[in-house]
Amino acid sequence: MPLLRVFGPARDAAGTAGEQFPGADVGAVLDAACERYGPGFADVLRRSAVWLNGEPATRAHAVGDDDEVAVLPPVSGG
Amino acid sequence: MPLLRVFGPARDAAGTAGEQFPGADVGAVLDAACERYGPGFADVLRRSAVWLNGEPATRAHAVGDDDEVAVLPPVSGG
Amino acid sequence: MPPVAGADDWVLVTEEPLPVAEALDWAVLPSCGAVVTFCGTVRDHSEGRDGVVALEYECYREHASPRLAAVAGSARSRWPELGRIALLHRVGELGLSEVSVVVVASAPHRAEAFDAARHCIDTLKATVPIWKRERWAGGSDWASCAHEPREASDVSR
Amino acid sequence: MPPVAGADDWVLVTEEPLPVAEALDWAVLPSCGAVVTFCGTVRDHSEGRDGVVALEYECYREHASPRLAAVAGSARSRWPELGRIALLHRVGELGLSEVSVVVVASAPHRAEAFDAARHCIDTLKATVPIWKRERWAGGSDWASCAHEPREASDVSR
Repeated sequence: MPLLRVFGPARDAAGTAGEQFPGADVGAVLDAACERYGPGFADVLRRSAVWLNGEPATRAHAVGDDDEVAVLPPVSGG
Repeated sequence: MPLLRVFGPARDAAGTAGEQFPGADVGAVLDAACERYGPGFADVLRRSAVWLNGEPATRAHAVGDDDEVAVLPPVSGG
Repeated sequence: MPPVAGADDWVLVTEEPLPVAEALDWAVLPSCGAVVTFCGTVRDHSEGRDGVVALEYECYREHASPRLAAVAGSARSRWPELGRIALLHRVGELGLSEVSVVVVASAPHRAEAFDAARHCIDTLKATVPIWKRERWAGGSDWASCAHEPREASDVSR
Repeated sequence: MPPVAGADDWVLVTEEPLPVAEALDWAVLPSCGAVVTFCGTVRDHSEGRDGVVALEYECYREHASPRLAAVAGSARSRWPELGRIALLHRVGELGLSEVSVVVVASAPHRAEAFDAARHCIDTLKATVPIWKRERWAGGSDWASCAHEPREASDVSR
């Protein structure tokens, strides 16, 4: 199953830094995460970028066992 | 007598870093220096700024015993 | 501590105090007369928030360094005459006045060194997957001044 | 080594190696999140002159430090939010890659720190009574890239 990683405010909202979710594409993984983590997480997701294996991705991108989907709220390094 | 200080290319042209010259104003001091140091110094002087006690001065500024006239060729610090 | 021998880019994400002086020394080259260094330090206030006492930085570990390298690459494509570039970011818990980020850029002339250093810190803030949590006397929260993450190649200053 | 206790400007003209790291540490204040440092280093070439191996800096000793202080003053009048400013210049004989000048400016935000550091080095080069002689394999001469000296208050960037 693909791994979902979540950071910053998304990690707070999820209550975890990452876990595996079933799904054949990015959208399915995110929907499963919203269902498990609830509306607080869905709110953060709406203002976040989504990466697949370190590159920007859309919901339609296909995913498999070794793939990593990441939820990146607005960044604040520096 | 006022002291004349000369720097950089002006010091090279004068062959000394400074000495006293008679004169009641800045212009008289500079003229005496040109006479002693020759045309090479006069050339440098033409493209130099002149300070009296650390502030920009004109030839007409009066000078006395404790005053310091300085010849500053274009600066190149940094 | 410095990077791969022979490399002219040095990127680092670490929980240790940043090697500021080492990075500055490393950036000096005989062909370069200008070295510009930017240090970001933990400030006692942020927009609308006074009395900040500490910051905590979290990063997407696997991708933070590659994104720093992309920032350096974007600077090199704009200023090919750049000598060395160091981009160092600290993560974990930082107290007041500690250095969270260091950018160093060397170049033959100062205009390019200043412009490249400024470009690097602006692009780093907009593209590198790092998040900052602010702690003050009464609580803590994620920094409100944040950027939707972009790619270094898309940042136009 | 640092300046008068409590002062927020540090100016220095010295024949010793410049205390770069100390100046950078000193400039950090809890209210300032940005510290920009410019180091000028001895370069192996100048305009139209290759193979430079050393520089010799001469100054008008009594007036170099006051003119550095005037540079700091001109920056403060433009950017009142500046924290600390260090302006350090080395004189005497310097070998390749040695640091001849250091500017450090701290500010709450990076835009002001960058702009002030740039202003300070530009104004320093135009106003401080210092002269540079370049030495190469075949001889030596005064630097050709020089400025008619001006007052810091007249320099408009």
